[in-house]
Amino acid sequence: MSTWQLADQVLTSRLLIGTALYPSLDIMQQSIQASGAEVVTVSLRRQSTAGQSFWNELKALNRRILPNTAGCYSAKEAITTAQMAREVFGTHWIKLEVIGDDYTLQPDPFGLVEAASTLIKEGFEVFPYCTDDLVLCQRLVEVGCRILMPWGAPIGTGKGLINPYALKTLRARFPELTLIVDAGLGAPSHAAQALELGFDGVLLNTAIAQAHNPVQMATGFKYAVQAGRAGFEAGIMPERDLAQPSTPVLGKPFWLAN
Amino acid sequence: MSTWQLADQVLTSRLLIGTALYPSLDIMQQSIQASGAEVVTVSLRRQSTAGQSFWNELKALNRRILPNTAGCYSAKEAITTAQMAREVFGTHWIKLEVIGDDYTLQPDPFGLVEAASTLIKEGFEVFPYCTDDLVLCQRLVEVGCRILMPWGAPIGTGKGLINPYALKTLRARFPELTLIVDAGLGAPSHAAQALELGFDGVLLNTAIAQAHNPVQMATGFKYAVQAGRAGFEAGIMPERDLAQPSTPVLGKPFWLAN
Amino acid sequence: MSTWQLADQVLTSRLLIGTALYPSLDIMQQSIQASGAEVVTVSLRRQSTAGQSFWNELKALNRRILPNTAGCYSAKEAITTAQMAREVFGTHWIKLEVIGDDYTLQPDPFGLVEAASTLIKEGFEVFPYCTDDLVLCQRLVEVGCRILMPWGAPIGTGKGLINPYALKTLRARFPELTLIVDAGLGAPSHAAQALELGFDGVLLNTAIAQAHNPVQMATGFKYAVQAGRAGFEAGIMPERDLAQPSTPVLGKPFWLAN
Amino acid sequence: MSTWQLADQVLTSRLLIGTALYPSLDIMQQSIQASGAEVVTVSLRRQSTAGQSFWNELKALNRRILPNTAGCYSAKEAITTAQMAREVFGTHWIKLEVIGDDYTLQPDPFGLVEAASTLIKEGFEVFPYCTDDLVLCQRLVEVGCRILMPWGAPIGTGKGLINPYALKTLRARFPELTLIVDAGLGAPSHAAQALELGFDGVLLNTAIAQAHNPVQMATGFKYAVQAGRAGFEAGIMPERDLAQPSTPVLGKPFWLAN
Amino acid sequence: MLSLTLNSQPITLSPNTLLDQLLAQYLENIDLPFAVAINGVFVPRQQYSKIALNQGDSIEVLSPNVGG
Amino acid sequence: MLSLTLNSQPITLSPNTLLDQLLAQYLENIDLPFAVAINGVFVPRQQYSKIALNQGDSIEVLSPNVGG
Amino acid sequence: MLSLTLNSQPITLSPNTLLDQLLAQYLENIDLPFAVAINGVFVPRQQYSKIALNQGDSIEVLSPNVGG
Amino acid sequence: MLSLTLNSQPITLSPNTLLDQLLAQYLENIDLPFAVAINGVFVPRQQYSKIALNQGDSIEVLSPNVGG
Repeated sequence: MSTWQLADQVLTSRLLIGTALYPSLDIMQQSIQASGAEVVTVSLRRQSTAGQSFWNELKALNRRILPNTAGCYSAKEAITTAQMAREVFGTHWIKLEVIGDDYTLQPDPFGLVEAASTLIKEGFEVFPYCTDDLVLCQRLVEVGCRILMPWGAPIGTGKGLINPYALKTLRARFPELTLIVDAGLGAPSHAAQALELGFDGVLLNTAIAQAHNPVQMATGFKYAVQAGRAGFEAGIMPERDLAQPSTPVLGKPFWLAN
Repeated sequence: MSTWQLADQVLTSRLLIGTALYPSLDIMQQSIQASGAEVVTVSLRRQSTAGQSFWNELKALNRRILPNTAGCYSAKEAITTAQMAREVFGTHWIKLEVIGDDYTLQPDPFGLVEAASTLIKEGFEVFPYCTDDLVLCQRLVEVGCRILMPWGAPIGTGKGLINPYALKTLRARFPELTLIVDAGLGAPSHAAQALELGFDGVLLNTAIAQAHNPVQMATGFKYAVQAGRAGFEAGIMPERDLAQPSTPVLGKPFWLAN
Repeated sequence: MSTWQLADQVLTSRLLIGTALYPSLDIMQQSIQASGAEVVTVSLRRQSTAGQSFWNELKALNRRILPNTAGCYSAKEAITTAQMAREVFGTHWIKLEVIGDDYTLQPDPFGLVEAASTLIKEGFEVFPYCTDDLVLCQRLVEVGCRILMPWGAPIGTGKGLINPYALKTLRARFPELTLIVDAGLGAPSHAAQALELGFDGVLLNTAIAQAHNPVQMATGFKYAVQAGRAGFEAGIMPERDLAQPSTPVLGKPFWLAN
Repeated sequence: MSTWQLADQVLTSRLLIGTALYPSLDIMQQSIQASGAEVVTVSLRRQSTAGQSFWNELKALNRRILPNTAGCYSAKEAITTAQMAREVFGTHWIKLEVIGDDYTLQPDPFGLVEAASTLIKEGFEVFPYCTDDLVLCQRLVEVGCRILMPWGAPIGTGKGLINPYALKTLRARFPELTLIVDAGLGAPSHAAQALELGFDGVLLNTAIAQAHNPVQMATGFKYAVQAGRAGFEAGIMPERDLAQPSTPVLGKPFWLAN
Repeated sequence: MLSLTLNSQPITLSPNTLLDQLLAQYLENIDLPFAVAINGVFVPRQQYSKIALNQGDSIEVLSPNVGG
Repeated sequence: MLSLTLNSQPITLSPNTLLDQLLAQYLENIDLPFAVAINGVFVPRQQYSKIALNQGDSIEVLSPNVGG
Repeated sequence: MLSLTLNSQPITLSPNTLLDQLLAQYLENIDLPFAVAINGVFVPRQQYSKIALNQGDSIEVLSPNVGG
Repeated sequence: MLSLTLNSQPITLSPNTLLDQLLAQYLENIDLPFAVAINGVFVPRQQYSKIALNQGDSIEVLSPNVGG
């Protein structure tokens, strides 16, 4: 399997996976193993017994860690959270979430650009969780983002890619950037579709963690990103409006000849 | 990887693959290998040099053979072709195609039922290439079909599943039958989607053979059916209309508390 | 407003409307008036008090009557019902329904062709409620149908056009036939879309009768068919992938010049 | 027909129409008449012979004028253009366009909020041409917008509503605001759909002006907004997954009884 | 006596009753148009006076009703 | 002599030629499995030696080929 | 003499020319409403007689046109 | 005595308590990495011994947790 470059890392898997919402830490651990993901997202919260067990599991998993700023509603909050995460996890990677709305949990374009600008100046590698808005993405690139993570659909809805047109536009306009679909995926086929559009990877959590069988679903998504990437690289046939036979018409017996 | 039952065979791969339209026999052979498919479709035509080379390759591949009746426009033609195929290939399996229209190459519901009825009485295991019409499928089942192969879209169009509602209805109404989506798939995500709907497998040709890189595309579809099947078995999350956070809200710092 | 030809009648409205499921006969009467429909569908049932009142209303409405064979599950039943309807209503028009499945209420292609063939020989003008299957439609035409009424979606689901590709194919392949979308429409925009595809009319019942306000919804559908037909005749712009300014770029002030 | 309130005006038609791209001024004039629109959009450009004729036609049409800031790429440009428009047209209404990208012609969320904020302080009634981004829309409301005009699709593409989910969210979250879909509509059914979602109106230009027959297409859109609004007010039936008969099952003859 | 059904209701008739006799008797208060089928076969109006009913006949008399 | 066609090619045969004689002659260099139909009707292998060809027969000999 | 532009066309004016003088001269045949911006800044009508033009000024005079 | 909050819990400290003293006391049983913010501002680890806490300070001590 070929490798790809995510920021300063060379990776094999194009699946990034969250650590929340699993029925148990044991199932989380098995799911992450099954997914093949080399990058896992985590958060910062006040200490708790659960946090202690999680930390032990996480160390044992030995994956690249991508801390998030989940729950932040302003640039200032997100910046503080990012700074704390850098110290705790020893990584300058940050999944930057600045939420603009309680119900859709959608990114706030304004706070996001402000926070990204500051964090990049402070040396962070910012993975902005953003909408599929082209102009927002341009601003993020202007302040230094090399990675963009537009949503497929609102977090946790499992709707898949609600606006493929916008995502195609992003891929066409930012051929050099690393583009990852983050949030909203529900089924392996959604992940495959994202990769087929030329996205470099997908990040998801709920669809695996809340499946009836998370470990098996993790396997499904592992294959899905391989399927979609292979499809993208191999060159998907253009859609046609008219049917075309696959079996040859030459050499047909006389009764098929007319 | 788990196995499944297709007629009298136990298989591992849920991908069935065609042998036509490849740039070369060598690429055909590599693509079939890469696809992991254990069943390949073939046709009967008048002898030709190309046919000789193909036959040699086919024997070497050592896959289960599913002959088709491609190009037949009537039950009578299809029945004769099926009888010849049984003798040539030494198999009672037949992919039954009775084409009803030159432009869409769509199955003829009327000729199909007639031919299926006759062939089943003659001991064939009929794999009918059919539309997604529920009543047609009921008729096919009534005359003895244990396998149905509804189209995803017209042959060679690459449109994917143009009527998922109809396919879902078929799966719901025929829980015990073997259902395979045949024709019209263009991208690995289409195959994954078919499997996620609970279909037992997919059969395709053009999407692989006419890709820029058929061998790699074959790999893509191999993963796609694994992805989709794992998703189906693992239980895909229901789609939600409202966003739901994955990262916990409990234990958030005070600045995220409101 | 221009007129069109439906069988032997010249009509103005392209909306055909059902008479069932209204909250009251009074609302039925007002809805039909508001809809502008000139053709209404009716059924045959055993006598009842409700039937008596309905008959009085129907006579007063003075619309062209299209009796149906709703509820028939075989060609024989449908033929008998059609013959009775011809005598009762004094019309050779018959909306031919041969249902093939209890759950989807979808047309039975096999029974439909059989019944249509017989009825046309007996002098009926057959309006077959059919699926969007091209080969079925060809058979109906071969036995003499001059009008086809493919479903948009299963009766009463309100899903709109679930397979526009199939409907477009029918329009392209039968340029001379009268094509009416029957069943499954839920919103005025669905009716407009059907007309925009070049369909000659739509027939619906549930979407109006079961609206919160049936009379107003009837008005909505009246406008919808006018909207869609005007769009079709006026020539809908082709969809483009790239944005194009409407306001001219020539004569822009210097600050807009770059 | 009922009336509605747009800013300080009471209107009858829910269609707002552009004045560009028509084959001739004469056809523009007839199209606007046919559309029933009471509000027309115009621009400011350097004087030209064409401008003189247009101005004469426009005065004769006697419609409410909504000047735009088309072509502006910054808040500053848009503000100057708006100020000039107010003086020229004698209206404080302004369709605020701040374009963020040359290819998609999509609104720039950042410049838009900045310009809207300034213009509202200067007494303008701002009609912002915006994306369907909820957080952007919240910001526009915070700076004083009482009207929002999210796009359906990029200008001139004719794709219709590419993200109905986002538009539904806007309607649900801003029940009191005036919401108008601006740009991207291609067919009357698109306009009907927007109104059915509860949008207060639609603004369009290309779909009418570039139709084969603009005058007839204008009629189509006139009916489409009436159709969609009636549908919205009348209460569209919920979509169902299972078919439901419209014709009664009670009183069926014995041969339909099973 | 003959046993038969009219719209699924059991009725008894004397032998040799004609269809129009039955209809006259059973439909006297009905002001609706109707059509008749016997044993699932349509019987045109002109034949009412020529058809004698038989033991076990299943008679349907149908009239206009709402429909979609 | 008989005139008939083999895979749409006109051929002539002496009367009373059996199918297996024709096949032996025409397919001698072919190493492919095949099946035969005469006038659109399948002829099982076991009957090759029993079937005499007739004037105007249309013979198809088909072998494996690529297919979708 | 001053060099400036009017709607991107170079023009020359004597020093101390006021905006309304320029407009009177250049727009005499125009029967269209218009508005003016200098160097990208809107100039209200009431100020035309008070504004002296400067070297390098970029003057825009805009009028109604079609728009979407 | 000073009143302040640690992870939203009210605590009291003697004046001039340094941050590292507080942390030593409150986190003695914790084997998790953590980071600290005071009044919403991140405090790097190297400054723990230099920072004196003030009346009303709101101290957050955060550690790894699950996240999406």
